Amino acid sequence: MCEIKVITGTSAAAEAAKLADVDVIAAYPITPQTTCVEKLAEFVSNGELDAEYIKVESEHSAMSACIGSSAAGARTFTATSSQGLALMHEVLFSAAGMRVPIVMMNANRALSSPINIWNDQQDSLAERDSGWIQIYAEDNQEVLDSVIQAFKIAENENVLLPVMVNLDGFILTHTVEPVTLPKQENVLEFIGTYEPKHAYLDPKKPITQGALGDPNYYMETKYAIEMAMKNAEKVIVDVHDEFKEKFKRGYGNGLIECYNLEKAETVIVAMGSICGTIKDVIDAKKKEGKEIGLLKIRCFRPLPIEMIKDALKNAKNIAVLDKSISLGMNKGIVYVDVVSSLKNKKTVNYIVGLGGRDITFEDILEIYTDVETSEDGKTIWLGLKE
Amino acid sequence: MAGMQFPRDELFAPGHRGCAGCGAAIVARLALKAAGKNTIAANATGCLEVMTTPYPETAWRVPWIHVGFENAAAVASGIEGAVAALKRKRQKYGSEKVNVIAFGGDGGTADIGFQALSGAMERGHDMVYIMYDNEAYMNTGAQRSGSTPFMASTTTSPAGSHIRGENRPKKDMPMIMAAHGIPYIATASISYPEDFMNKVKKACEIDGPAFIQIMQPCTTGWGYPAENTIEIGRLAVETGLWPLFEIENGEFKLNYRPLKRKSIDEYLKMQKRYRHLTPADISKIQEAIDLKCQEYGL
Amino acid sequence: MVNTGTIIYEPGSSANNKTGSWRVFKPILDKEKCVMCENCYIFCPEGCIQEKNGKFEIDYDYCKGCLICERECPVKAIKAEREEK
Amino acid sequence: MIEIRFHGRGGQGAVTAAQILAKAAFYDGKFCQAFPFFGVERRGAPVMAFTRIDDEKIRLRSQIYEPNYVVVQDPTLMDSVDVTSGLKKGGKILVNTLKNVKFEGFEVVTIDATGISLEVLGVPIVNTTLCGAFAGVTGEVTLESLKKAIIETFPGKLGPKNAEAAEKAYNIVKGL
Repeated sequence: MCEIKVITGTSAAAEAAKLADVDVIAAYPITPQTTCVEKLAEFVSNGELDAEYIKVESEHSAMSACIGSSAAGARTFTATSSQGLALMHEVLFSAAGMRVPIVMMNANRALSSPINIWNDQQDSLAERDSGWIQIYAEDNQEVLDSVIQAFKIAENENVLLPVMVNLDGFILTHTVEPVTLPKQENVLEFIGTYEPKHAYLDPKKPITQGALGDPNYYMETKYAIEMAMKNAEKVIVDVHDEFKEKFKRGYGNGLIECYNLEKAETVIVAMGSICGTIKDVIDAKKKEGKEIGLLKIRCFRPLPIEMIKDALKNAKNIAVLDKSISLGMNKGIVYVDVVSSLKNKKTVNYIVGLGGRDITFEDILEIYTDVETSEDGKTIWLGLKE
Repeated sequence: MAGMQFPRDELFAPGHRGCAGCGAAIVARLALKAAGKNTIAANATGCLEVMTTPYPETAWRVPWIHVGFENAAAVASGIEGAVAALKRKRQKYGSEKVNVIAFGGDGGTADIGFQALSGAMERGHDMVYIMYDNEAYMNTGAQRSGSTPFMASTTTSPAGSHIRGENRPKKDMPMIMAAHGIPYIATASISYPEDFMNKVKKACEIDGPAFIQIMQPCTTGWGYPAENTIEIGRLAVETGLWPLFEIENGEFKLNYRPLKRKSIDEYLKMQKRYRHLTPADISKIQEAIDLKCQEYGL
Repeated sequence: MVNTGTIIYEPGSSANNKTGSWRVFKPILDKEKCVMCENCYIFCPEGCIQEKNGKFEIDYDYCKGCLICERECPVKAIKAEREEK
Repeated sequence: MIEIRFHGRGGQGAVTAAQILAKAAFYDGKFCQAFPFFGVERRGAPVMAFTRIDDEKIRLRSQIYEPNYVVVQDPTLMDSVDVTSGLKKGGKILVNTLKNVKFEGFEVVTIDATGISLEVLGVPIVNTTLCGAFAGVTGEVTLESLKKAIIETFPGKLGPKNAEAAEKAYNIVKGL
């Protein structure tokens, strides 16, 4: 039987890495990710997880060590947040380019300055072009399930890209709630073992990884990642289906989740934990006889543009919530990406929750009302103080 | 050296794009001869990396990886961890010891890679870190590094009418590594291949981290004709500028003592980077060497 | 298309790149004079001086003509000649 | 949905108390959520922690502004913190104090949790004791589940000891 534990989001990520029987962990603590790496240290220390735990001196080295480890054929996990992810920036691109299937938990947190430990999604969205697959979780169960799925997605031969599983800092990382933990044998049966065929630093079969790619080859390497991203779209759906079949839980189709979109003309597009509050608002309005909807983007990279277009085909008023801001453009990053593919739709961008500003039930109600009368293309910083 | 039969295995292939007379190529070739084929190499960005692996060509006949400029030690940490885990958990990598060797230039080691190096050494990974020291950023045209010696002219410490080239002494990496309490530290020179190769072998055999800093003259960056690469390296040792020693479990041991230390004049005069020096400058450098040699008992 | 991850699977494939064309001066080894001290062998940055049938030979496919071998030969068994092509 | 707010000082275990209540509710077959006030408070500073309990899966992710219950771990907090802020009409406040405390419009229950903790645990750490009192006063979680949650939270002998303190407080407020 499965076990249900009341645990935090960071614990859920750590439990998932343990269930996946990772071989190597290289990580550096940072708020609000810390409890994840502490939990993993506890697992290794107690002998519950047989892994090499490299306690690196920075996030840059964490990711560098993960690349070395994954390139050598080990199933590799790390976790970070905000400034730490930013410090990794350079090597995130290396990991994707070298096609090492690292799985990383990222606790979404605002970036300095001013220094701020609270939640928004600027950190991971700023890394959207790095070649990492990005999944955003709504609750702690989804964190656990996504990390498990991430290994299977990353290690798929047609993908071979690193995966970042994002959860909102504090809102999920520090909140306990019931999480169902599957049995390890079932998880390992689901993921399979990692037998790298493309890369393995074996002295018996010496290969060179991380070569210089001159102008004759560089573009092709980037195109290959784009093709892998395309493949990932299908693989993510397949892995999600298989997971759902085996563990009886699912999140939309794995890429997006449509909540009451069929009859709704007014729709919010959002990612992460705020989707929970939005669903509560939708249900409350339904009781009053009003149909509104949510399009939850679970997978931001690859971004399933066609699915999003199709899901929003009936929508008339589209509010895109962003816990990020592309400064100098006055638009959130999700908005820019989603809207670039929508034609003849009224879209309004709501910048919300930056640096941990709380988003309440009433805030969401207000957005649903506001978007119906707001003009197309407007950006509204919700609750901005004078 | 007579009678020495150097191993004939070539794990570093010809055809690489190093300059004619390249010292870095000699470092890599000798290191691999000493370490043997059961070796994984991690290389920092730099001359050695660029010249040996322009896709789809590689000069390496051992598994080799490059990720970035500042992280060879961290990448090697990950590899060492992976080999340990995979040996233990998944019966991979066989029963023989796998040597993990990181190569970094002076920039990738003493400057931008310093933090990752310090972390890797302090954590006690079983790896060998080889710093091939050509005393400036040679891959990008000779900009000064923390390892650039006093008064050397580089493109970012040019000798001008106000400043006499690099105004700070060379960073003392072996002593910094010694302060990490690692089991093995050594200096070496490409002009003393037997000494260097013995040190690489010893470093591979020792459990835990080992650090070798090998002086590697650079024909392009130092400004001398290619055929002088070995001669200049030899002079650095014969003058006491670059003493050969090892620190094994805290025990300092000098490996080579010239019968009579040569004066630094000839060494300096052979290189363009020092051509601005006046006799007064040269005496200053000589004084600094004499002081240092006193410390080392040379 | 490039290999996934730009990985090079052929060890030592740089040997496909014949660097002998870089040469201006050509070292000529007098095998009679050679005392097999191994100096030229071990100092060659290209590893292009190899022992064959008990004697060293220079592989001109790769020799870049740096002349370290000439300089380091204790018995002057190696002479430099202008490359004429 | 039931929402509970804990007021304590950094280091007094308010967050643990909120989590224990959540776990207890879970053992009662309910859904739960517990989280700290997202801040950087250090030992001694006033802190808050929250618990949500519901019969259905809890999806709401905002902080708690209008709790049904408030638990005050340290009476000295009431000088500087408005502990009734947002408390729902008719809501209950459980205060650890020897004094008679009154708040207009709210039901106040006082208990000498410090005394009970000192007696049973030998230290003035009141979070589990107050959880017991909370169960007794509100009936939102059962004593059985609460004890289970406490024993699971504290390793070794500390578990049963804390469960005992909780039970004692439970019985006192129940008048047993």
